[in-house]
Amino acid sequence: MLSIGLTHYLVVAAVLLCTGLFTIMTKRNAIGILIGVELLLNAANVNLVAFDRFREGGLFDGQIMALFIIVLAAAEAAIAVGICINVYKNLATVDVDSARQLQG
Amino acid sequence: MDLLTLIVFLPALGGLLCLFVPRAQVRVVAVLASLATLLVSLLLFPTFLGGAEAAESIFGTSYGKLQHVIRLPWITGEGFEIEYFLGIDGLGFPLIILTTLVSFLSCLASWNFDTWKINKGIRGYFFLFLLLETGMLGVFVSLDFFLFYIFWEVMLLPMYFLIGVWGGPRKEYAAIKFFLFTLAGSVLMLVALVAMYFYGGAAIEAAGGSVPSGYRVTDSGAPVAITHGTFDLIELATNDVIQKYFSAKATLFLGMRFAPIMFMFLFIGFAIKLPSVPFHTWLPDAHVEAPTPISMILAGVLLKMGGYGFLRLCYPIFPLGGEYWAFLLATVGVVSILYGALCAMAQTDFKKLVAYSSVSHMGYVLLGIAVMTPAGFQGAMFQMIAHGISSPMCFFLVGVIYDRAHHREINRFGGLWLTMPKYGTMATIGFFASLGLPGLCGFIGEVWVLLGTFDAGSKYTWAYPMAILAAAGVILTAGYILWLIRRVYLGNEREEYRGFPDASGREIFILVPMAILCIALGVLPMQTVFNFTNGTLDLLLAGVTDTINAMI
Amino acid sequence: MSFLAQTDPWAGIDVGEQLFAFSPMIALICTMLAVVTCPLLFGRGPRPIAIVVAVGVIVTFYLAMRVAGVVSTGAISGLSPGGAGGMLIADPLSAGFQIILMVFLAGIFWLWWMGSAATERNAPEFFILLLGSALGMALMVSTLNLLLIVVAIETASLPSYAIVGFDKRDKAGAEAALKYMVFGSVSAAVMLYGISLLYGLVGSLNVADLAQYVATMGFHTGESSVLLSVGLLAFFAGIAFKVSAVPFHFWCPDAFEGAKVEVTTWLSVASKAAGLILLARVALTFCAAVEAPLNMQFLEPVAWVIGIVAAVTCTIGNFSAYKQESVKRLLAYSSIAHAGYMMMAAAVFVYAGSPGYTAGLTALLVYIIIYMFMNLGAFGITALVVWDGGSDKLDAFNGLMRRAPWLAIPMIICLMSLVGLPPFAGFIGKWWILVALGGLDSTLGWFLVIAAVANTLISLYFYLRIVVRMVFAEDQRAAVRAPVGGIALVNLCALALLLLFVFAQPLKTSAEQLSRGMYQAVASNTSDSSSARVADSGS
Amino acid sequence: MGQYTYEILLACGVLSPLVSFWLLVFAGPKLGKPAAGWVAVVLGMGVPLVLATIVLIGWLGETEGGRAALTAGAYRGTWAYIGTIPVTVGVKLDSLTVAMFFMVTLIAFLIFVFSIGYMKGHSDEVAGKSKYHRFFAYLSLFGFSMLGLVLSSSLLFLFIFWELVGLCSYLLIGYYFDKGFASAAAMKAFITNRVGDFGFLIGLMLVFMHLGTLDLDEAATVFAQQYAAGTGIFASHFTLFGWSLATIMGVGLFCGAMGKSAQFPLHVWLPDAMAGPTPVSALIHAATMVAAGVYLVARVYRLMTPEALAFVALIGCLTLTLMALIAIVQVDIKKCLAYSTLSQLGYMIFAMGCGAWIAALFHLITHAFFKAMLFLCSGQVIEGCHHEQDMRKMGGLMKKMPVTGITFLVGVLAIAGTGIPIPGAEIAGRKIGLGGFFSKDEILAVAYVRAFEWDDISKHEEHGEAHGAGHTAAPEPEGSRAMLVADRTQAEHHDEHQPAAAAHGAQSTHDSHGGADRAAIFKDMKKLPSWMFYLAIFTAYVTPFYMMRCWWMTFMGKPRDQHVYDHAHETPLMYVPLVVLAIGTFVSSYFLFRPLIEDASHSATSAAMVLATDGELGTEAIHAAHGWLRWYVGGAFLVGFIVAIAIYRNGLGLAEQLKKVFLPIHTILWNKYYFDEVYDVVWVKGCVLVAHIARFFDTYFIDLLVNLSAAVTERIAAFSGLVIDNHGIDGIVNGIAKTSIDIGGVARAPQTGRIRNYVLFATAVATVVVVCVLAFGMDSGSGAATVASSVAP
Repeated sequence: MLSIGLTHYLVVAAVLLCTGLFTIMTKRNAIGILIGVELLLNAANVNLVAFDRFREGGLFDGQIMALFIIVLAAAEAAIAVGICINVYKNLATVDVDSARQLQG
Repeated sequence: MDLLTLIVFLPALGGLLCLFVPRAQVRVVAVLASLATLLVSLLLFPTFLGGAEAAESIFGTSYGKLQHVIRLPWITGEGFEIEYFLGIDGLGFPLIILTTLVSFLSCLASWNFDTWKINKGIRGYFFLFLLLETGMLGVFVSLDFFLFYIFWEVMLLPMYFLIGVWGGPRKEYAAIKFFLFTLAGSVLMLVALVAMYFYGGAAIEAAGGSVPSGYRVTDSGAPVAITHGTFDLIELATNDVIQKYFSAKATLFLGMRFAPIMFMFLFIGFAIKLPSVPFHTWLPDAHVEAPTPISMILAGVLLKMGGYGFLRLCYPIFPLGGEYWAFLLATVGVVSILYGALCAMAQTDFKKLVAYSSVSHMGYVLLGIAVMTPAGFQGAMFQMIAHGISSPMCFFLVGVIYDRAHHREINRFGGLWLTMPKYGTMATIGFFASLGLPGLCGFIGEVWVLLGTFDAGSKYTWAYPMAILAAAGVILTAGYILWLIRRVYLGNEREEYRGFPDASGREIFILVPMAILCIALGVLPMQTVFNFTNGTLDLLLAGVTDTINAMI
Repeated sequence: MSFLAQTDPWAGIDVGEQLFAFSPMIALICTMLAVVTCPLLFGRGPRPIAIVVAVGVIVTFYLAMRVAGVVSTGAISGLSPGGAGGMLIADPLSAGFQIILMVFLAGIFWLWWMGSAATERNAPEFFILLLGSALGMALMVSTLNLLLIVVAIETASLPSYAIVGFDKRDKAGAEAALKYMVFGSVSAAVMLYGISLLYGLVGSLNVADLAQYVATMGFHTGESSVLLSVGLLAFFAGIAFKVSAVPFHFWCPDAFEGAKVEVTTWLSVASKAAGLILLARVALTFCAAVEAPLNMQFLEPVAWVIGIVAAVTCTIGNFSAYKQESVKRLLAYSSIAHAGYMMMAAAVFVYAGSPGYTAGLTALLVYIIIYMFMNLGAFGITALVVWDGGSDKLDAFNGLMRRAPWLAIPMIICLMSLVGLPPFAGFIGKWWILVALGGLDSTLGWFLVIAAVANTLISLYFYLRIVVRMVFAEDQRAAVRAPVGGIALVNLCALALLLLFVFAQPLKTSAEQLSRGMYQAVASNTSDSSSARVADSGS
Repeated sequence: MGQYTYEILLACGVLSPLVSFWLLVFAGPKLGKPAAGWVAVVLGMGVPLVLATIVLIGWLGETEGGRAALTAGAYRGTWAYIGTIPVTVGVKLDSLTVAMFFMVTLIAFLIFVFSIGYMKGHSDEVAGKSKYHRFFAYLSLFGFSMLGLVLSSSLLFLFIFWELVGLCSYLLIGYYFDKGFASAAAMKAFITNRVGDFGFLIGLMLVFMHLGTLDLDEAATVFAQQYAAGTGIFASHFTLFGWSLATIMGVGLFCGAMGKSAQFPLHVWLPDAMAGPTPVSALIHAATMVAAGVYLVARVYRLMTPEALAFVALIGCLTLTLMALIAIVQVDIKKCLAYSTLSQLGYMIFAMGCGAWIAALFHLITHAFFKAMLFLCSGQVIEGCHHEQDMRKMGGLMKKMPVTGITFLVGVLAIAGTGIPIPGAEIAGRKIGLGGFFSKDEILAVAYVRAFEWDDISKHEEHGEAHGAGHTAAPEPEGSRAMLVADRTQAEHHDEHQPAAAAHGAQSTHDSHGGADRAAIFKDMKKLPSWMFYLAIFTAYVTPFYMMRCWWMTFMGKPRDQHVYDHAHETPLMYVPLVVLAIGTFVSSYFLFRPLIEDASHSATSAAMVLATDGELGTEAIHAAHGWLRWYVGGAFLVGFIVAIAIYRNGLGLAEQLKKVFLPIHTILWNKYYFDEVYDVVWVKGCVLVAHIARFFDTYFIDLLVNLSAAVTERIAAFSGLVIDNHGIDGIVNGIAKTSIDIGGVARAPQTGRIRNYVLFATAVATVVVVCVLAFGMDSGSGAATVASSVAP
């Protein structure tokens, strides 16, 4: 029977990463992009935890770091949403493509 | 306070003073400052007087004897020493005098600043002008490559503004062109600067970490020990270890032989300044747009830095490069001579014509240096000085008439000799000098260079055709200058110029010294130039040829 | 080694000394708290805030100086016995950078006081964010722990996002903040992913161990080279974002153009500098970890990558600056280019490997300091012009030479210094980088030298465009009304640029001492820290 | 007189015109109208004339040996060093110098005097400003340069003064520079001369490089030694059109002479130079400067190889013929004289070419006298006829201006070579005749020998070598050649020749400058093509014709233009010099100069080539040649005169008919063989065309490169959508800027402002980097799986 090994986790994480990046590149809605970022961060988390789990002797740094990342993500989200609101106030939309005043 | 430092920074001080005196006095201060510089620089003469018998004490027995040396550490670290190192020898001295003289005269030529079309910011003008003089003098006296480079660049900005602010209609274009070209040259020089330092260091490393200096001795008479790479131009030229390493086959720079490629880097930098085809296109524009005094400086001094650079850096330090590129350089020189003359012939703008004639004349300098014969070197040096006198004169002559007629269309002039006899006479002297008429300064340089080139035939067969082509240049020169004279000065008087006043006292005062020098240099080349230069030049050339022979 | 392995984590730790070692950062935090509480006591007016901030900055500066004095003898590693293993490091580099940071912060504060203070309604928030990012940068340069690096970068970034879009009514600001935020968080996330991979391979978050692992395994062992390289690159991507190196530079122009001038100035120097110092520290650790025979085969590719990225960054930065109409944007691009120059220095000390070749770090430090003055000057003048005319377009500079010579002249000096033209300090900065590169005496070195000088030439043109507008363009507008303090500030910068050229010696000497100390410190603590780890990772 | 007395006197003679020049430049305007002229007359030429006379007398007093000693010991000082080779400044002191110096000063003095009268009649005011003093300043400067030229001992100084006289001629031709044609002519003269100087320079270079000195005598010595040793210039195997390097050197130097003496391809400037005032034409373009070319050849004679001399002869021959023919159809009196000058110069050069060194210089001096006189006469005529130069409008002026008419006739007779060829008719052993008679006669005799009897002579020579080797202390063949000559004369001629011949031999034996080897060079000298001789003698018949035509049209017959006729008059101040010159033409030329030149010849030519002494002395061949040649040459003038008078006796009618008959020929001659037209198209227009091409290239070609590069960049930046603006571009720099801007376009292209694109680009690039690193940076490991396995529990 199939035993779930490290590789599977890594692959999952990698898929998460790509999904996140893809989301960011395709979504036009700022919130959507934020979700994409969250996916990226979680890809990292999956890796960290998985490594901790599979290293012989087991480690904890990774898990601690994962916790940190979750907190960071929260903080980031807070700021990000704030900014999105600000954008919405100014541009009356959160469509990132409408924010093209600065270019060239 | 030693003499050279004083000479170099006196103008800058005057410039600073200009910023703070009342507007009316600015030009007085400026003229006095440049005059003071001239007088102080004349104090250098006693050092070099003494003629043949004193030659050894003045010029030494091998390249590297310096006068009025001052060297203080500036930026140092272990294995690293940038010095404030000034000194002069037969190369620098005449050019310093030339610089101070031309600066003074052109400063005087700026006297009527208020009557110019753009007469705002007189303070700025004279400040920059004097700053420029400092830069130029610095280049000629500094013997530390880093310092040399600094002064070289310091010159850039003032010149840029002098052309760009007080220039003609297309001034900004011309100024930027000048700036970009020169900077393009100097960044290459910068690469060479770094490379030479480290390769010199590597050479000493290879030789065991400490080698005797090529020319410096301690008080006890023992040679100073050199333990790391150096920016000392004389050291780089005279130190056998460094020389051998530089010109060794095995020494590579990005896969290319070191000496030739470095020589080329430096050469391009200086060729742009010279300027030689194909790097010359900035010159006509710069000249045409620049105000008269700036043209005088530009033609009289700035162009000479190219030639000086060849003689001070390229050849002593990379003789092999000179050997390696000799043909190319000579070709470029000859092309400059003929091409410049032809372009001059086709011009209808008075100033542009003179500018192109500069290209042609400086071609002789390049040719003379490229063939590496005694006569060639001497001729090139003389040509620099001679051109440094005759071409500012020509530019001033143009300026004089431009002030009156407010245009420079050659074909719209005529009969000026009748309208302004004094001016006409001066013009004849000036233009015949640059035509290379015997008895005037232009002749000596050309003949020396031609004979020198031909003499090189024993080394390089291609030297014969080069010399002959270059000699053909004298016909073209005669062609465009006489045609110019005919169109502008001869012929019958024109109505629109009838009222023109003849050259004013100030103008005469500026023209006469140059006219006198034109004749003096032509009649007594030995006493006026060669006695001061040949000592160094011959030693320099001897060193160069020795290294080349040793390497081949 | 695991936490359990350690019986008493506090054994042999002098808490007082360590608290002192990190007092500058603590002071910053206190200042932030003070700024928060200040409105409750003295109202939201800018003046009290300003006073508080001023005091805070001065205190921090003072503490940083003292710390620098102490650590010059040897590094102190945070809350851990011995030289290493701790998360925080106080050593000459961090202390030195904190000093520079405070000086710069003071400059920014001054600029703000001259310009925005009068109209600023949210002074407290502004300074909380500013100090926050400063704290983040201070942290960035004083850690070797991947976790803390992430935290530091985020601490530096998050306030920056906010502060870029600080003015709520400013469309451009909002947009800039959005872009900055998205781009920043993405690269941070990518970095995290990379770190997770590295952690998985090494089993530790300490960069020293990472270096040790790489040195022993190398890329050539075949073992997991893909993961390692991907991880490393992703990790460097995070730093590259801070440095705004190609291809992570996109945020830079937009964010800088949208933000207020003070903010732009702050970001253009501080965050890049912090990123570079971090890069330096990491790179040094790697160099120190790697024995001489190995380092060529392992470090040379890294150096090449950094070097090429540096060259490309320079070139793209310079070329993009052509035809810019907004001076802020133009200077933003120029700051990208300068980041490129500085990265060249980074390439040097990665390449050189051999301990003791301090030229690269020296050059970097000198350049950062000089660059600080150049940018402060250039942006400061831009700010003054913007505040006067309300526009940062080139036209706003027309005829400045006549309208405000005391702004035009320092501007010319700053710009020419940015070009790297003698006799201004910018040349000295470039000069040391060239010397460091030349000293490599390698293809990479000479390639970068040529790239650098070529870029000097390229950059001349667009800097001159401003000069041309200032000096040559005729303009009949009234003279610029600029606060005396502001004029004083920019002219001081210009003066500093002249003086730093003439008296290049002291700056260079001190930078050299500092970097030499760094090399010794890093070399020592890497060697004694990671022996055990090497043993068990080997088994 | 002492060793340096001569030098000092001569030097003063050179410098005093310079003084007068500066005086006139500065004080001229104040001196005003006649005074300035008199300054020039006294200071400018009077003093030199006096000094020259003193020197001449002193020199005539010297013995052969004394002169040789003086020549050898003449002053040499170093002026400058070219490389390491010194350039000496000094006095070339020998009989030729003395003779030339005296001739120049004498003629110049007379012409100066004449000019005062001439200028009195001429308006010197242009636009209300007097140029009077300027005229005399230029004349003085010319005096200085010409005398310096005569005196200088080094090729470089020869060249310097060479250019200076060129300058003076430029200034004087362009004296009426307010008239377009005058300034044009001046420019033409200078540039044409420059073309010659170009050759001169090449010659100088060769001398400098291979002979290693620029001093005339040293150069000759080295040349001879090198020939003997086959080293130096004779060592190189380089040839051009079959000319050895030595030959090229000689030809190069001769090119200078071609320019100044207006020889065949470069003759075009001289007729135009008549635009200058008539005294100038007389002084510069008839008597002195144009003769400088001949003088130069004489001076560098010892550096000439036979091939070079052959070339010289060829050029001379062509010139003398073609120009004489043109002279036939000229109607402008000055032009007519100008062409006759050209033709006579051709004679001199031709003489040099075929070795009649003495004859050439002799002809130079005689010609100087009578041609100067002729020009002054023409000036007188033109002056008298109210600036009318067209001979068709003159006629019958004899009554109005008898002195001029007579003197002119004297000149005509002289140039025609009038004399009495009958053997008996002699005075004191001298034939009776005018300058031209002897000199031309002599030239032709030498030409004849060179053309028909040269082989025998060279044969004799070998024999003579052996003979002489035993005979004299001087083993060198040249000496023996001299002895040979002496022997012959002893054997076959009257005694009065013996001393001279002995002297000749003596000269040759103690002759310095290694003439020995020079003689050897000439052993392999070719014969002169006989057609050259025929052309020369044919022209000897043409000359009298056109001269007499000229004279007759002017002075005889009936007045053709009453107005001109009424106006005609003459002024004493102007005809006094004429008379003096006429006398000079009669006597001094023969009795004084001939021996001096002959005396100079030995040292100046290494006598081997001095076959042609004069009709009395020389090898039997020449003697024989004279025997019958004198009838043809001597008789030529009669034929010429008779034909001319026959045609023009009564009016131009017959001439007109003849013109119709020979129309094509006349047209060609009338248009001077279309030289000016061709030159104008080929050289002037061509040069200007090239110049414009160069300018175009300079302005637009680089621009083209720029656009090219820009275009390429645009391809790269296809999506950057920047159009290249083409205005205001010349030169690479805009190219750089523009190209950069385009690259800037490329660089900025990703900066779309779309944050999503930013992420996309960043990721893409990063991925590329990863891939690259994986590909090149390290060998691609087995990836995650292996890691997994490595860390699996």
